[in-house]
Amino acid sequence: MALDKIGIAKRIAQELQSGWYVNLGIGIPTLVANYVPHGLDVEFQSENGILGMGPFPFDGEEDADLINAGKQTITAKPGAAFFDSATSFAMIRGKHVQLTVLGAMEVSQSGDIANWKIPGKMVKGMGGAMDLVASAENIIVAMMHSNKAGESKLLKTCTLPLTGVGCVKKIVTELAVLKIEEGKFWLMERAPGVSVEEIKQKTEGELVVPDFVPEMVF
Amino acid sequence: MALDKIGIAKRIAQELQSGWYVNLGIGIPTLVANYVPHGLDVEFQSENGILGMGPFPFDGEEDADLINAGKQTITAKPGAAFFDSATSFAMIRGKHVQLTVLGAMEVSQSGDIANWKIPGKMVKGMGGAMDLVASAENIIVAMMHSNKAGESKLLKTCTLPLTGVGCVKKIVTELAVLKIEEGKFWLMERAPGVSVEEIKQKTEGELVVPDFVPEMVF
Amino acid sequence: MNKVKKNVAEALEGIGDNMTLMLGGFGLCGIPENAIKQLVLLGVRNLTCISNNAGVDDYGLGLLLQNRQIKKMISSYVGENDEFERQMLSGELEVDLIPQGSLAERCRAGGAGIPAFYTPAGYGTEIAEGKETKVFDGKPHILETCLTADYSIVKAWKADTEGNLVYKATAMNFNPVMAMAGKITIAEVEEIVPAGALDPSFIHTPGIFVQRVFQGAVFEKRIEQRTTRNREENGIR
Amino acid sequence: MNKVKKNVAEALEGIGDNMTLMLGGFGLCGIPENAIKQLVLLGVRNLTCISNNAGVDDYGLGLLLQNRQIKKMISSYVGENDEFERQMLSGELEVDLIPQGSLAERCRAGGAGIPAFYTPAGYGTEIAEGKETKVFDGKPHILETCLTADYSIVKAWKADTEGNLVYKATAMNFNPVMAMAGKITIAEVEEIVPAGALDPSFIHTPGIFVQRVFQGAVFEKRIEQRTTRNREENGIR
Repeated sequence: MALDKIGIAKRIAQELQSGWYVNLGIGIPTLVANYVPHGLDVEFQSENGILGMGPFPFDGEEDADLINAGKQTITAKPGAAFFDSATSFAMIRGKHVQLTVLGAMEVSQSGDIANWKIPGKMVKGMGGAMDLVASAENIIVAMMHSNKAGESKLLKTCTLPLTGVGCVKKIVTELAVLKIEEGKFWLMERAPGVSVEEIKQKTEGELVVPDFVPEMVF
Repeated sequence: MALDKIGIAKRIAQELQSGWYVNLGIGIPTLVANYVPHGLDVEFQSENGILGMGPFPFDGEEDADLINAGKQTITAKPGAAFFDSATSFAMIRGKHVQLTVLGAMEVSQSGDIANWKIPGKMVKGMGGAMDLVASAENIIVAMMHSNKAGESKLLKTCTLPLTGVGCVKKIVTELAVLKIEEGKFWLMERAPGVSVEEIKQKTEGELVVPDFVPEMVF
Repeated sequence: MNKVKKNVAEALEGIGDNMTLMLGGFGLCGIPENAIKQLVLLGVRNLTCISNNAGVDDYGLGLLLQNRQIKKMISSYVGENDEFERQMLSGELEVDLIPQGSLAERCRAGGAGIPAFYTPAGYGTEIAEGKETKVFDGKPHILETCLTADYSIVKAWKADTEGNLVYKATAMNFNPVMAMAGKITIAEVEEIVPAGALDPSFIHTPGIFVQRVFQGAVFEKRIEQRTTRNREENGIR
Repeated sequence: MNKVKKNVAEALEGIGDNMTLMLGGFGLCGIPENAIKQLVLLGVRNLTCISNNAGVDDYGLGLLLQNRQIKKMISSYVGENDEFERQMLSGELEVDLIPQGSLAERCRAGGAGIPAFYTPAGYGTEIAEGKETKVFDGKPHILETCLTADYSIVKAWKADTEGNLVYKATAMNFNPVMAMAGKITIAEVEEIVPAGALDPSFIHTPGIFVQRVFQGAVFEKRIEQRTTRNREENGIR
């Protein structure tokens, strides 16, 4: 059965390593913070200016001056630090953040990503995404396998304006975990009960399928 | 009679304007802080990272963590701020400092300045001088008219490696106040009792002398 | 140097039509809300506004948009604002979208006398069109130029009379870099304290970058996404 | 993430011959004096040291110079050190002198992922030789590249266990920008406090830039120019 958003977040949380500083994008990526394996020492950076992001505040304890990049009220853990936007992107551009997780509208088999603009229809802006994808050594895209029209989001080439080129290494969808190498998607894992056939069918780009594709383990 | 170092500093202090942030170089320029006209509101920036530099500390109250760019122990005035070296030069390069006063080995009639190196003999380094002269809109050079060998320091062209080109606007020596315009030195004032002849004789570069050259007034 | 102005009207004197303004804030957090309301009152027009976001329909920069006072927005993200989207898609509003890190660094560069710098952000995208590219260490970068403003309007937590500023938590965001980049920088603050009351080792924006300070009359501090957890459940990490 | 090492020896593990080190400080103010003594003990050689100054003959980086451990110095000002001048004029020591503001900005750029930027400093001088120049707003600028280091060794006042650092007064100087630019950054501090003991709004160097922290055993904190005024005279402004 295909994963729900929480399932995607849980699977991505398995990728975390102790000692990492991690930037989580808006949407599904934000949920990853809720499923950090016990005992793992990771810190979350949010590009609006906090390192050591904690959980949401208790009801009634929201502080308008303390938000994340998704504009949600948050808390700060002991040992947190606040800083200005230039310093925040110094961390990102300077490769001090070990992992970036973000959403996408499209990903190509060469690792291009599009997630900020639909010409003539929607232009919300790229926010920090272009800086993140241009700099991060380790980028995981969290997204649904298909868009609302049922079209594959894993493409030979992106059709929308790009956010970054050749930067995505790994994708986790409701159906599968895929890596990008040698200009192809490689199917690494499938969601419990999801068939390789379904994944093949919903992946427009070139997909390499090994003989055995393990199910995700939670 | 020619001015002493204090005289030079006092004359330069007359150039200060209320509301200015001022950077004073090592040597004679540092003395300028002692002769700020009463009631004038100026703040001193030192490029190692302080704004609002106060006087030297009282005996026994020196703090090794609180120095100026001349490495002298200082104090901080109420309302002072400390900052890192990048921010300090952001202030300088970004033209937030209204006046820079510094020493020189040579100044040319086109406003070039040399003050950091004597090839084969002495290389102490430029410190912050190259940033200061490249950025300041308002630079006053405080120096003796001649070097220890008796040679003029106000030249047609500098002979030593340059610190900056076409940047010096005004010079105060023990003999005179001069401005630089149209590629020439212009004699503006002479020290009390110093003759125009003496200044002419000790200025190697092209010197424009008006009919009347007032004495400095203290 | 006393930088204190008696109210928002005095602090904003001189701002006129066709000017370029920088306005601090991220979303609705750390925006100079009193100054924005005053800009509506002043009715200045044809503004170019540099601000990471554009407020919401009825708060923050959204108020200036509703009032058609903005000719051009320079931002990184402008979602959550219907009137904005309408004006942009209809062509009434010019919009220059810039990667957030480049926006922050371009403001800092403007304040620091650095006319241009190279960044990898945006290479291979439409952001790179018409910009110089250069490869460093095998990786292509694009040349981005600095940004400055006629007036920068920032929001700080406290100021002293010398214009030294401190910010609170993530309300800092773009405010320090924009404070550096204004020909005239105006700081709207919650509290003004005497010179010497702030620890000089912990000043976020040294007073040299700030020309005017005023205390805001009312701070609504609206929250855009109120997310909380229930004390009983307490399930969220 | 606990970054605390039990002593200077553990903190400096991995530093070897031929490496590039950044060392914070301005003159003798804010230098990592315990780490420098340990580098003498370790006897690592052929170092390239990036530091604004070179210490004095018998203190700070002067100790490494006396011991011939430094192959190359990258600095802005190296006066007040006879041994330095001797080694430089004799050609034993390579020296790269850089305008102080460019040095600071090049370190920051190295830490911020900015490979190069334009500055007016040094245009028309020998510093500009071989560098790209470009005119912005009628004024020529030169392109300066970023600096990074195998290890950055900085001196802070306090650290928390997460590596967040605060500096005291002008002992801050180059330390924050060098902390950003090290592949591994080691902070020598006077005091280590628990996570949460430092106000998160007033952190100078966020812990993400710092890999190791240790408390220095002894701080001599030598003063280079002891200038004071007499309490009775009190003539100096």
